[in-house]
Amino acid sequence: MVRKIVIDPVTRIEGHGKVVVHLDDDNQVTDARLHVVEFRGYEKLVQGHPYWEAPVLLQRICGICFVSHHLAGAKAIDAMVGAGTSAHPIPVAAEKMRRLGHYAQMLQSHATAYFYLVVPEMLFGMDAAPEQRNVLGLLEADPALVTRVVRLRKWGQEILQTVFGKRMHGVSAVPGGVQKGLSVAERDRFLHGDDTVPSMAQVIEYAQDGLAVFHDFHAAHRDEVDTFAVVPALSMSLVGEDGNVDYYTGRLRVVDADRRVVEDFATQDYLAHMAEAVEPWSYLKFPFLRALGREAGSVRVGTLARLNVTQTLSTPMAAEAAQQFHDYTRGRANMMTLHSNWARAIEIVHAAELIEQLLNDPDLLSEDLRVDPGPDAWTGEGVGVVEAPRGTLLHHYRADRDGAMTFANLIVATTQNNEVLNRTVRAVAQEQLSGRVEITEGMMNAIEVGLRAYDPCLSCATHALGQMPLVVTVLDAAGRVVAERVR
Amino acid sequence: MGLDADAVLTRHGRDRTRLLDMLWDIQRAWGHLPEDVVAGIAEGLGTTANDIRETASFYHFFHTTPGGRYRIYLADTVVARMRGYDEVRARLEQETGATFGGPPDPTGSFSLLDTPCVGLSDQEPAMLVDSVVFTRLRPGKVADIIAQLRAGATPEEVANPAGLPHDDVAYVDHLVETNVRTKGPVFFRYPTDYRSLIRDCLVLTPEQINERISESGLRGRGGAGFSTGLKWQLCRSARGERKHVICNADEGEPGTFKDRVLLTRSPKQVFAGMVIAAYAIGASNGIVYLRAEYSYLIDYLQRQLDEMRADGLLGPAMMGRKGFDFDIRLQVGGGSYVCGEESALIESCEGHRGTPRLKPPFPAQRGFLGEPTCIDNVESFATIARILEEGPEWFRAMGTADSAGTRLLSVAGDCSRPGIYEVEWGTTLSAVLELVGAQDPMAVQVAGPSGECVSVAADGARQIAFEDLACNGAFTVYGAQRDLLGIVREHLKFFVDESCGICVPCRVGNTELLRGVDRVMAGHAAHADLDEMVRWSQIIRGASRCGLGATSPKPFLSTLQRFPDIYRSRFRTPHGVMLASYDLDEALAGYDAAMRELEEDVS
Amino acid sequence: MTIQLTIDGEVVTTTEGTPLVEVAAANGTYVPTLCHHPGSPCLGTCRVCAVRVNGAIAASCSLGARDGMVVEVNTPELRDLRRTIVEMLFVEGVHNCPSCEKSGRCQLQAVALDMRLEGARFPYRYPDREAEHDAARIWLERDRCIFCQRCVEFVRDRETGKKIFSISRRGERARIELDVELADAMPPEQVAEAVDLCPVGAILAKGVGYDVPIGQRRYEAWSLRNRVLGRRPS
Amino acid sequence: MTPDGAARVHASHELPATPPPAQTVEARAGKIPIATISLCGCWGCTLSILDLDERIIPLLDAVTITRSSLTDIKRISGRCAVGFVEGGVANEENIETLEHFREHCDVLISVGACSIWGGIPSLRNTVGLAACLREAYLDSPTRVPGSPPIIPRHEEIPRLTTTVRPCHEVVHMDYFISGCPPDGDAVFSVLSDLAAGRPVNLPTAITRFD
Repeated sequence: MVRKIVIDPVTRIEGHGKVVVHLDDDNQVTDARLHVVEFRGYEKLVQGHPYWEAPVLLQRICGICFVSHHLAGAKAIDAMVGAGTSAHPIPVAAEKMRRLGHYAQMLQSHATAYFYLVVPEMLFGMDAAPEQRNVLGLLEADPALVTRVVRLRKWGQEILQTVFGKRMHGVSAVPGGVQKGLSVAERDRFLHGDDTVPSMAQVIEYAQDGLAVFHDFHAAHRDEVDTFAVVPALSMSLVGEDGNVDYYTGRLRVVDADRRVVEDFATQDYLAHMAEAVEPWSYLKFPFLRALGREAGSVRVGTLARLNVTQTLSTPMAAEAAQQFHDYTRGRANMMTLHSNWARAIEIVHAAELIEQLLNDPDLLSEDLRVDPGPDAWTGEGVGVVEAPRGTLLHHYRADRDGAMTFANLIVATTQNNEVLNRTVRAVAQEQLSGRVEITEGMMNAIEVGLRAYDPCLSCATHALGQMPLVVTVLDAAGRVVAERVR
Repeated sequence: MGLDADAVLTRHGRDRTRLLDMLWDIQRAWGHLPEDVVAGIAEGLGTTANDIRETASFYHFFHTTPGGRYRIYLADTVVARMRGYDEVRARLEQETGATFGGPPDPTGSFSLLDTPCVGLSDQEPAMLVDSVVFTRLRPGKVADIIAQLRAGATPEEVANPAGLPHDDVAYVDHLVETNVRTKGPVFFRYPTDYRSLIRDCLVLTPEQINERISESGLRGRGGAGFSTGLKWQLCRSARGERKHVICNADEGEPGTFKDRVLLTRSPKQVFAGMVIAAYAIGASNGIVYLRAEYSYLIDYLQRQLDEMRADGLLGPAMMGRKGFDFDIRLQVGGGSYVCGEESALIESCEGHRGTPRLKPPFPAQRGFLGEPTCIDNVESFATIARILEEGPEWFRAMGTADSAGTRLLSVAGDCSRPGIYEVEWGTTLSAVLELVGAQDPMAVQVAGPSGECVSVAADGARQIAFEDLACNGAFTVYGAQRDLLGIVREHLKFFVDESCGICVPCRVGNTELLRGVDRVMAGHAAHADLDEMVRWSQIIRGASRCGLGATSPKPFLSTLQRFPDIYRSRFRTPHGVMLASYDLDEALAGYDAAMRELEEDVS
Repeated sequence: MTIQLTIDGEVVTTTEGTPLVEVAAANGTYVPTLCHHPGSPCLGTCRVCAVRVNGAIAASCSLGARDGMVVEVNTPELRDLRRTIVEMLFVEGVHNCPSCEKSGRCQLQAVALDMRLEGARFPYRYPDREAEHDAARIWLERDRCIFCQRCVEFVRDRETGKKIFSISRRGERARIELDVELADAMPPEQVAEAVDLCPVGAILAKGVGYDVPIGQRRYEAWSLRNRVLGRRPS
Repeated sequence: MTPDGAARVHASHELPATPPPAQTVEARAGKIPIATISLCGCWGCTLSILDLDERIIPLLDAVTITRSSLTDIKRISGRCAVGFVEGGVANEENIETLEHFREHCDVLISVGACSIWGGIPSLRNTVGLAACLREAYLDSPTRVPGSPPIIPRHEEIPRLTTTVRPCHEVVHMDYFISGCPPDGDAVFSVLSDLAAGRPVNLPTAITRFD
């Protein structure tokens, strides 16, 4: 009897997804897909609104990486008003304030995804009881670890509160700069800690928990980790002038399995390089590099991709960890899905170190926070790209001379990963389910584990219209989709 | 055509307060209000074009964009719907090729528009073709009218083939019927000898007149029922160099048409009442604010005024009394129910939007142009004339303790003899129903939508009187076969359309109430929803700025009280936890619609 | 003339004719308002200041104090009434606080917060209202307009006294219009005044926004209630 | 299930699963069960629960989380004391999920702007569904040149609703916590009140609309 197995919703991710796996009479997986079941229409609904409200409106796409959306939007608006050029550069302090917020988000977002959503598997195993393998179980098993994570996350959130006025969906960036800088007291609170937040030194220590957890787990389950869903794809990231990853600005670079550069282009030229396919079975589009076509030109973005693209990381502990990471694959690109979590742990440390550098940077205390290029500099169009926690995020806006938004195109990290996510679902389904007569909840959870490694933000991804349920669909032997819908 | 802004401005003395007159001149000349002419008017008046449009766009007879050569306004009223409105409407669309509310037909000949009650409930369906009225429409008659217009006849030629002069009552009688069914002591039984009356009154002191009016116990006939004598005394004692008398002939309450009949049959009785009022309060300026729907009365009424002027009964030093200068002008409205509210009417007379003012101050203290103003209804002025002819005691002897005299009723709906009846206050509902030949009556809309919908079975013994069933003159009978809930909806829609929008409870609340009734009708309401709607109604009535909001929920409230089954029978038992008001079909209909639209796009 | 009246049972003394809403504030009773602009003529449009005076509901901005008046403000019924009116405004427009530039210094928002406005009892309408953005420095976001008429009555061309903002149409279709030529002649400080005068985010200065950090915005630094009652932030 | 050739359908949460260890069951017995869900939202309100920071740890002594995006529990089983609902109703799956929550939760709370008035996603209501889909899939500048026009439409993805609606227009909601998102303090205040059996009394000072 052919079977269809549905995971609905995929849990411990952000957003709505549904996975459907089809098995034929011989218990072979015939198809497996990630269906994104939400659509919201942000490209259209922002039109007609005043351009200066766009970055604040569009950050509501996502409650996890709102800072990335806010900043991608702010950069697009900068270009629109003619700021950020050599004639009207964004003040140094403004860019650093934006970076501070961005890194703090990287820290708290990764910490949330990693510890709350991913680590339970490392501790309890993929086929542990669903009631146990989550943050509640983690708290019951290791309250000390959870307490450290809570404090780490809180420190990151408090920086966001300070920079943006709120922990989530606040405001900092305005056209040409930021509205507020950092006071000495605010800086010292995060450097030295107080009754409410840990010190910078403690944060660096907590940040290393992630690496330790990963290495322990890896050591105990090396084969399982290294062979689980090895999914080849190109890797893409924003890189600075030195060719190393820059979360805030730079060019887009794509590398192949040998970490050779296959594409390198300015962000504002993205339309010449990127296209998006549409499938009837998902609200989520499938971006790829035009020159290579969809099959060869689909890219992976996010933690694993960034480590693949970059040569090193700019802070000492992270650089050392990155070296170890690169050495593990002997310099070739890492395609092991679960190693995304290693990369994530490295980036937690990197983000903490980057914040430390900034907090010690006197520029942040400057009051020169905004440039006004004047009406003559208006261009009416801008592309803003940042590296969000989950990967490359692009906002492209146009507004008319009256200031009304006329166009927005948004390509978010999880969308970039759509093809790879589906390949991962298929790979895990094949590995775990093919040939099995009895399928258990734990085997299906393995598919979710594969997805969680990408920390998919289906909320972001479904900015286009609604929600993304994760469902595993099982097709019949003829590849026909089973008509019945399961909830 | 060819009338430019300057000519219009000159004709009206470049007086901003005459803006409605200017707009009418422009619209009659151009068919709409062209931008450049509006700009010219604005410049001439030292204001902005937006300011002119602010006034113009308030009134539904003014149009800032061109329409067909003829604009046809079909009265959409509850009574019309009982009398074949739907067939007439369909035939109009068919014959003209235009759609209601849509663009003109392809030849540019006709625009079709809805309009609320035009004061012809005893001869519906009725329509205005521009300012020319046609009544008792049937599909065949409509086809004939349109055919004639297409053939080149003007509406005026179609309606008045004999070419009767417009200032003659024969012309008015040719267009519309007056249907006076009873000739009572106050109205119609015998004509007022207005010359003698005015002469006799001017012998008295103003105080004496005020006393007589107070003694008569007269209460305003517009609906609110304020003591006329008290109002006059307030106005007389109010400080102001100049004072005004305004006659409210903006008879907009759906179902009423008595003022039209009074102005047709007894105009000078009305004007005499105004002259007496002017004398009693010391006013020099009189205005008759005539609703635009009654434009076919303009020339006739102008002639009545001219005759009075020729008689020395209007104008400077009237009847030789130095210092008593009083004249009356006609002010034609622009299509707005709320202008029947006295302060909105004054705003309109000043050339503004018909937005009710905040009270206090009341018009008697600060009215037209900020000066003391006595504003009374057509029927009130006619009554005043008769009171001063016959004496206050004579008047006081009729009616009830709190409601002296008689009341004109505009009777329409399911009865064999619709028309105008004069009844003493205190007459019972049943007595009136018998008088008018009511046919299997179930309910009566007393005082129009802003009044009460009462049950014939339960309320037959109630009296038409301020102390019981107050009535502004509208009396519409609904037979047992009528869909009362549908009628409630029509009335609520009327208030939504006619709200000026200035205050929140009325602007927003009435729409919500209408939507609530729509949900009931669609079977998307449960008992709790009605309780909510009652609460909304209380808030609208209590918090609104003027009488419109104070009364607009009454169609809902009075039927809920008297006919709860029309609501209960539509309740739906919610299935599961989903609220009755959530319309699942509607919620998902948009998806299929969007997909169809997109499929057409891509194929 | 000095007179006495009671507000929620307390006897207060005031000058005859003082708007009740101000008498209440002077005596420590907050009555929310949206259209009322102290020192300017009464508009009486929003009705949010509804109270009971001698048993009848009245807008307390539009009624002058008289001797012996019995004024009720804080009864459950009146609180519900005022809140309902605010809910009406929220469903009538699109009050998109999350991205609105005026958030934090929006009077409607402050009033609603003070009332603990939750889900509205009316279905939301989501009207599609066209923004007016032809002027060089003013953006009129009609979605957020509550039709209070402040701009219409109190913003005039400084040379000619002409209206810069006006109304068109009526009822639920009524909306604010902007005279673009006169708007472009407004000096920058008058634009700022107009933005400030607007109790919601309907009048915006183009390209200007979010200048004050969250947490320090007008009604965060000093709540509307305390401003009205004259209680300085501690 | 169609008669010929159709597959048997299994939901992953109904497949044989490892039972929870006895100490897990014991540890959570007697705690107040709560559940959370995001409908058409950004998941920010759900994450605001984490913004309770350290306070979440003692709170979890009194309450436990059943269905939630943070746990792997995909359906509420048995009665749930409190359900937090983030997001508005934008597709048929949202409707079903909301009904599931209403059926199983004693107290249902609308959390955040989207749940309370539709939030930013409801801005699509004025634009229309077709226009949004056209913009996203047909007129996109990254559409593959020469590709056939495709609008996603499939049995596995839910139909979208005509307009995005607040939750309380679909089912009865007991409480509201406004904000985009609400601060953790607001969530804590409500949750503490409910856990202690007090009437919910959310102070104005920690309420926000943005």
